[in-house]
Amino acid sequence: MMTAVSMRNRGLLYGGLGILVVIAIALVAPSHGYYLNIMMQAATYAIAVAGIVVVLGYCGQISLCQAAFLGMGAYCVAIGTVDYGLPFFVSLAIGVAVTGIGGTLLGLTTLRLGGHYIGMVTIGFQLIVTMVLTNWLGFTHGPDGISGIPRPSLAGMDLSGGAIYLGLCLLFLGAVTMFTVYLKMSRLGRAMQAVRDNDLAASTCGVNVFRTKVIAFAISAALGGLGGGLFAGAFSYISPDQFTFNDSVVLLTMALLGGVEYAFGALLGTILLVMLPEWLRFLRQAYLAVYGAAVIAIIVFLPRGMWGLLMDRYFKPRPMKAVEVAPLPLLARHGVPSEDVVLNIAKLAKHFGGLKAVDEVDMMVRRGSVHALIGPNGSGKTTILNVITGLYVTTAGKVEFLGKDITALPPHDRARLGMCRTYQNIRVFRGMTVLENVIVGAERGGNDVSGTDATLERALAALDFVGLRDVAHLPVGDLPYGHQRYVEIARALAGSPEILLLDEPGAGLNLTEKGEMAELLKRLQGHGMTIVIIDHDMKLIERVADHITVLNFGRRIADGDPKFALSHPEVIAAYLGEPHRDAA
Amino acid sequence: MSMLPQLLFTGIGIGSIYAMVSLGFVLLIRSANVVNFAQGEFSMLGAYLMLILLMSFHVPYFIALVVSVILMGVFGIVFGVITYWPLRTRGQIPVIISTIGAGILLENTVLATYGPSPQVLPGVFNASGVLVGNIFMDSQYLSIICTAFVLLALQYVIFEKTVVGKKIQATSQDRETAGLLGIPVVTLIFGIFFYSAALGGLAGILVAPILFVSVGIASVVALKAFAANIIGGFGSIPGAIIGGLLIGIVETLGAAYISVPYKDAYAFIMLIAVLLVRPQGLFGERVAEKA
Amino acid sequence: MLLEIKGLTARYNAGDVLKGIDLSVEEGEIVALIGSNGAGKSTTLRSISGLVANVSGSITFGGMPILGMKTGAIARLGLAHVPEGRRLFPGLTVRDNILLGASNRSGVSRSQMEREVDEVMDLFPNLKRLAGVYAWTLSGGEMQMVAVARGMMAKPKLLLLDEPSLGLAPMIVQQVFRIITEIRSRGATVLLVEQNANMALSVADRGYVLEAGTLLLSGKPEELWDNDHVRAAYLGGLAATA
Amino acid sequence: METSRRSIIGILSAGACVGLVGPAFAADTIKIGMTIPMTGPGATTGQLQHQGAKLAVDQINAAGGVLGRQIELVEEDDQTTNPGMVLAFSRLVNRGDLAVILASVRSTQVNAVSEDIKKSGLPVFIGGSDPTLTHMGDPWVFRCRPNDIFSSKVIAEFGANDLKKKKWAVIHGTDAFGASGGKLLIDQLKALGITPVIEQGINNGQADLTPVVLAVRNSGADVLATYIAFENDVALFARQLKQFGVNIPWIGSASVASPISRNLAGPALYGTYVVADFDANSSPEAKKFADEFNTAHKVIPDDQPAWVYDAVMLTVEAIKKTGGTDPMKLRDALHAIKGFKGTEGTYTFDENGDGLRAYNIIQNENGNLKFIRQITPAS
Repeated sequence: MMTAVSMRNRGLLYGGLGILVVIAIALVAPSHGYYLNIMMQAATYAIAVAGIVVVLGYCGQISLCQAAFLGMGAYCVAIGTVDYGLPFFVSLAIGVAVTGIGGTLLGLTTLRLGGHYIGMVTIGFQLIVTMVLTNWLGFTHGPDGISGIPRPSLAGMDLSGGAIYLGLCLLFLGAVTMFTVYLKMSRLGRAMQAVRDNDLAASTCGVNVFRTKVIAFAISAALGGLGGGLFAGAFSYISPDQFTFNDSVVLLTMALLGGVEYAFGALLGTILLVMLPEWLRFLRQAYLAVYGAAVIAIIVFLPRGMWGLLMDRYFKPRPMKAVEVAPLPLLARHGVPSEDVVLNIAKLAKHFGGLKAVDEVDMMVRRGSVHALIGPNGSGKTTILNVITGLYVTTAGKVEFLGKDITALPPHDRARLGMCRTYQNIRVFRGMTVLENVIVGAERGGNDVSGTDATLERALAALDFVGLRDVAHLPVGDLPYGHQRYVEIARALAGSPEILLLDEPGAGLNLTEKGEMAELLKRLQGHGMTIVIIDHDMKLIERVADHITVLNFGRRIADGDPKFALSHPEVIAAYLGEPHRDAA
Repeated sequence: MSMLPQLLFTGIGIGSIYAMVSLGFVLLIRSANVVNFAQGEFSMLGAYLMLILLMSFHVPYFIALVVSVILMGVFGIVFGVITYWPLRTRGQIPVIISTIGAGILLENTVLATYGPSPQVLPGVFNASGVLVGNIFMDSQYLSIICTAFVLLALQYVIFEKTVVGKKIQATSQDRETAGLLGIPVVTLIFGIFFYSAALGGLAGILVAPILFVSVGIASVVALKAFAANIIGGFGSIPGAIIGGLLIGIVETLGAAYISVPYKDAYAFIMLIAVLLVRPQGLFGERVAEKA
Repeated sequence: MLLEIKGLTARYNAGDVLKGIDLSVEEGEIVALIGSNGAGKSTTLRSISGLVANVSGSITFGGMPILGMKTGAIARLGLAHVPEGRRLFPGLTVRDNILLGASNRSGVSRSQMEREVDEVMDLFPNLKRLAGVYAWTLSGGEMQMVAVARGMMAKPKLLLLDEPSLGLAPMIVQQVFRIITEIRSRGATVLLVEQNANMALSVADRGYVLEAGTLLLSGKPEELWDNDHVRAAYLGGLAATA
Repeated sequence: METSRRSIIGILSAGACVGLVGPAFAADTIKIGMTIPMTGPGATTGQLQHQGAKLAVDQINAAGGVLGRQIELVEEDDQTTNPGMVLAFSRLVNRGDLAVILASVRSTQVNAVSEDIKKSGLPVFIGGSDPTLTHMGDPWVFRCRPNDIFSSKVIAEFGANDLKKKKWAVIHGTDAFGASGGKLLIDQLKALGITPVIEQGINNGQADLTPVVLAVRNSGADVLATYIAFENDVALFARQLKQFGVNIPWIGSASVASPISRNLAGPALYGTYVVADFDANSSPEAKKFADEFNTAHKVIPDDQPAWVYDAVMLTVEAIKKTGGTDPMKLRDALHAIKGFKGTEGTYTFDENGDGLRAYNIIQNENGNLKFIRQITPAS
């Protein structure tokens, strides 16, 4: 597809440029001395900073222990080469593996906790690593550090010369940067960004939130290890005081300065922050103070970092070229309403402390039908939807989907079975474009399409279906409210759902928009889509519903075809309250 | 002769310092949602202010104490205006980074101005301490413990008994609604910046006779105090105090009975253990299930 | 005219939520603002209270322009807002929650405040009994009563009530509305936002219907009630068949 | 937009010019490079080193310079960190106009630049006392302080032979200096047939050392030996020892006698013995330097300004001998120096570049340092 191709072309262009830069730098780099040291420091740090881009920029998890992983990688190389006589690249691989595994374990144990807790645990981990490096004399050589770390040779080629080794570091850096750029455009990268922007919505789009976070953590740690391993070779001497909490802060600042969402931002930030103290040397004692002030200024005045500023200025999103795509295949395979029960909930209950938000509700959704769930505000409609999609743990009762008991499944596994939903308070992925939002939906595990081009095509078809193709390239936050609802619906549709759950799709829409929404629902109904819909607009409900379940105070008070349900006396009482017309 | 009582005394003394600094942390988290990584620098600045007043201006001890604590409070407001106010709508991480930047700025400004040599700051009492039974009670530890407990009691009275305290609690629990009720939210938040810096400064002044006045004070107390906060329960006032005392005691006993070099690790091992077993901390507020 | 709103436009990042609203409340009136979810009812109240950053138009309260003023300052002019979802302070007791309602008034002594708290609590059945318990332990109805009581402590010239019936059992809803009429009888002015149109119109002197950020209709409750559009929008065929 | 881009580039390149090119000086001075910690935990010693070097340079210049040329100091901040050291050192080397470089007293920092020293082609003076620093086969390294093999020997011999103590408590920092010093001391004690009753490492910057003090007290040791680098740790330890009534003789490494420690700890350090490579009363040269330094900076100097002072003077001596600043010739001239009387002692560089071996035993007598005697251990 056009976009994929153009993305790839741009990537290749960047890559080619990068390699040219590497060669150019390696050619002009001095064989030793100040400039070489500066460049090596920048190159190896930048690899570790790319890890922060992945974990914080893409996945939104704060990590304050990148220097610990840098250190672990460096010590693996140092101990491997110096004490065990292993070849450099073997030691480097061990370093990457150790940090990758370390990151995974740290992630597995802590990532279920909330934001600032992760920050705190990572600080703790950082301090413990520093302490172990300092005190485990027998293994790490203690505070003396390890000197005489050799640089590698490969296939008989000596890579230990300053410029050649710098070239090697830059090649790694180039590869890491390319990897980071591509990661952002990959399925995994989109999943990470979805988790960052809205983890609930991500989970109901089929993203395994926890696993995605752990992977991001592991990648980040491994990149820290890679940077550290190369750092050890670059300076041939390492000691524990190079990998302290302060260094973690510096690495984090590098990422934020450059622009934590961008691989190139990380690069830019690293170069600047390696250079900044050097440029400020003329201030002598005061330069670290100025550095601190600069950090504040950067955060206040450059919220998206330097690269973000450049992007905002010079890279306006361009409309995509029109491409013909096949119309969205909407369940033509199943066709007409049938007696098959798609979703069956039995004696479902959800209590919050003493509050019975949902109380012994039964509901049966048949294939191809539009099933409305209505009731006054606070009657438990959204809670039921949350229980069905797995966001809330069931207190009692059972949820069956396609004949399978899914009561105990997490949200992403339910999505995998073909359950897609929208939210009352719109949950789109704000940091991503309209198209990327919908692609996340199309990438639902268990969808009948896979592969970059097919998912892209499916996403475009879904956008065609809701009429938002023209704005596919825009950041989703730039769209008006009503259109964001359509983005959510397109995201759900792109996942080819077996059942579509819509929570107040008409809320906040004006009359015209409501009419359009009704049209859209009608079209979906015509395609045989199974839909559960919550809405307050009775006109909308009357136009589309085949079956209505009415709730009040968490209990089902009526269930049946629209006519029956809406004329039920309890329903009228619930909706109109006791008539007080005499009082008025 | 058992070392235990002596170690407990020392542990409580050190723990009281962590608790005081931690209290400043907690209040900022609760009122403004600011995780202040420069809290340790408040202590350092307080100690330097005290030193300058005592040594350069020859101000009597207690007047110098009051003046430096008040100056620290004013500094806290300036700090809030610079590091928090422009970023207040941008979430937690940017504020964290800006307070880290402020910490670097403060530490190195002091270093560039007053030089690196540690200085001696006299304590509250002239005597070095008293022997009770076979426990030697360092006079400075005694004054720290007393101050910490007086502050604790005072804070309890202010927070639980006065209307202002209730307003502060309300602000921390729901800032928007507090504003709706006409509670001067912004004033209160900056009031907390004032108090939290003053508290940090006071902790610095009290700890400086033990640790000496140097820029290094900041890092000694800050991270432990932060850990205390998490162990006690993020944003919980009793949690900050109990967490601080716990860390002080555990690391002192740990150093005595397990290993001295790993002393600094105990707080963080405890921290990770608490987070794994009881993520909301010992006194953490009930985590509501309903999102 | 106590409250006068002209051409009020409010926008969140997603776009306009209010598109030029004109609305007024006279002293001693209960005015109901009804409309479906997402129509902009709460946003209207939040704009009046200064909680929405991006607003234009004009709002005057007691003749004084208040658009752009700080939330706290508006509250101190005598405007109390009981927000949607009650928004009690969960870690404070019922008594303290109510007490803090007086935060907008200056120069009231502590003992005077405590006396007033007792008086206000007397208006509500059973509230005295709950004085010492933490707010988060209350049921929805109890919370709503505490929220209204807290609003009354402000001695407001105008009380903004956002969805007081939300999630309450019919019995409780009626109790809440009885209290609203009671408040009116004590001379307070109320701007009431409700989805429960029938209930709201039953206590109101006038009503406005808001739809997707624009005012559709306004008038006396009977007029609105008899308007086919309102009936259709809220009840679909329901009212017709009832 | 175009202007702003250009201005950004302008600012960046201006910054690059200021930072990278550095101020230009007249070419006829002889330049001595020096890395010192201006920031970070080592900034205390950095200041003293700066003052020591400055004093030497001022004296030489006041006396008309050397070979008719003035001497100029070029200082770079090593931030008390290893990466900072690496950059500071390479900045100095990159200038290409230096005669010699005075590097760090911190052994770990010297380690960090050991490869760069080899490649620099300049004589590099170091103050780090870790013995291995001069044993890496690098002919460019010159140490202006006796290394810790000698200091640990002196401590062990003085304690065991002069004080006649057998139950030793050895307390050392966990940093590079403390750890290696502690290890060497234990080896030296072993050679004398003594096993310490307690050996304990402590981290820098502790808020409290009660557990260590109690452990020393409970161990029944009758003599205490310490290798602790930082003055505030020394002072805190001293004070807590006194508080808990631990009054056994204490023989410490140099920082125990430093003015800062004595200022911080006051009476708590009275009576302590220190092995110091520098003492004002150890020689006339030392006395003269101490007086001059005190006049200039109102501080009684310790080894930190002294070794730097010596390094400058040794450089001048070598320049005088070779009649120029050719690094290779300077290096050979330095290796040839025999019996040069400096403030730290009498320099005779061996093949490793170690110039000194003698240590002074001094005692803190009511806050003043009393010179006891100089011990030159047999190797």
